[in-house]
Amino acid sequence: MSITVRYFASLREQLGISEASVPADGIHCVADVWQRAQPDRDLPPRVLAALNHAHASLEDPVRDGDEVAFFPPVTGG
Amino acid sequence: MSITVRYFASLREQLGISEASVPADGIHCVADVWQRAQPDRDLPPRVLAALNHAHASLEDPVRDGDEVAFFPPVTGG
Amino acid sequence: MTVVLHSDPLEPFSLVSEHERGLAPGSFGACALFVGTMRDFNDGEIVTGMTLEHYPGMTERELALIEDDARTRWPIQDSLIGHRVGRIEPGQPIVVVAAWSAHRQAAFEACQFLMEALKERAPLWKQEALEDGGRRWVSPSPNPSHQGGEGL
Amino acid sequence: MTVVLHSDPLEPFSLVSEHERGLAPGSFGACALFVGTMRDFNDGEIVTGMTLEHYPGMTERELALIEDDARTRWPIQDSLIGHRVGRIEPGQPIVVVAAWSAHRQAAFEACQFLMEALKERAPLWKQEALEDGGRRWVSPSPNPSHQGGEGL
Repeated sequence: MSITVRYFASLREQLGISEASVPADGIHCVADVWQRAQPDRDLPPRVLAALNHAHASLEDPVRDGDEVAFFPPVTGG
Repeated sequence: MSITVRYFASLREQLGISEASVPADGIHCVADVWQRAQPDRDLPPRVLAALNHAHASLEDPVRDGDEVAFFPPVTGG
Repeated sequence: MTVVLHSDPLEPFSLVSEHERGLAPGSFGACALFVGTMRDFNDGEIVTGMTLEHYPGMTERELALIEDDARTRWPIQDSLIGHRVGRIEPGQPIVVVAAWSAHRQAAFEACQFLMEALKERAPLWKQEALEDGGRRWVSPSPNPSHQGGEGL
Repeated sequence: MTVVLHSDPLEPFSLVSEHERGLAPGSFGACALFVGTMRDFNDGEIVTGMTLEHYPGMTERELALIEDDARTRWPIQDSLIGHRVGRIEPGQPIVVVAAWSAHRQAAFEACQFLMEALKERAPLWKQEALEDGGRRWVSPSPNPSHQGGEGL
């Protein structure tokens, strides 16, 4: 009954954590996952999210067992 | 006191000749070279010309010792 | 349709050449290819190294989706994306994308699309090591189509 | 800025890779590359071989002028054009063009320009050998920017 939360790149460094697990109860969408995992911080404005390895919006529904990730704009290539 | 004339590709095959030399006297431009070298044929409409290894127009002036070439549209690449 | 992430140095031209040997000879007329290489300068500073962080699993998936998108938009026969991850030295290739098609226009356009989409969507992040020992995360280009940015 | 005409089979990826070794590592961020390969079909017919005629002296000169033109129009650091001449078999590369630059947009645009200009201006002519033993001179594409035509 939990959701995996992952952070990457500068966001990972700022938060000082790369991965966490939060309880799934009461969580409906990606935005809820951030709030549960980082209750003292607003989601930084340019941060992107992914749900189960696919780009996601903050409103996308999340279910028990899902993996949610937050990261800054990508800079590959 | 002569001008070298060269033909390439399908034009070379049609004329049955790849290279010739024509006297330079009385020749002023590229079109004159064709007329001197091929007195019985009009210049075919799509044929291109070069003068001393550079693309040329029919009006470009020709001098003794020059090399003039005639060829069909190019199809490399 | 191949995606490869390399933690070891990437040999882009060998990779493409080898991949091409798997295609039916005579069946394609055009291959367009792009290689992005790490420069030793960026934003006026000397850069001594780079670390490429990625999201294992999602990166491969997203790159494969980008290849699928290219295939629905252009009549390409095959494509290849290779990307370095981990520690990179100046002068080393970072990324290679290639598209094979019957005609050149489709190959060129698909190749450019692969690069633009990769820079916009693939979860990869560059951190530069500077001459003074500092490190900085690379900012995304404000306008990808005009700014370039490989080697950043 | 290099031009090479090959009467022997062309190894485009080795050629580009080797040429790149001559550039200062870390000084360029982007290489865009195009390879045109002989197909075994064209205009609905099976093609068994091809002969590429050229104008020795003028071909090299014209290709070098095309590279000069690219250099005045884009901030490219270097470029390479390699072209086969003589007898070519299906599946063999015909042409390779490459452009190196700091940023990808200039490399892509210069690479495409090199190919378009080559197809419009370089004195090279293809003659195809057909399955029935016949031969035909290839006609130029009516609209080079849309038609493609490599491998023709």
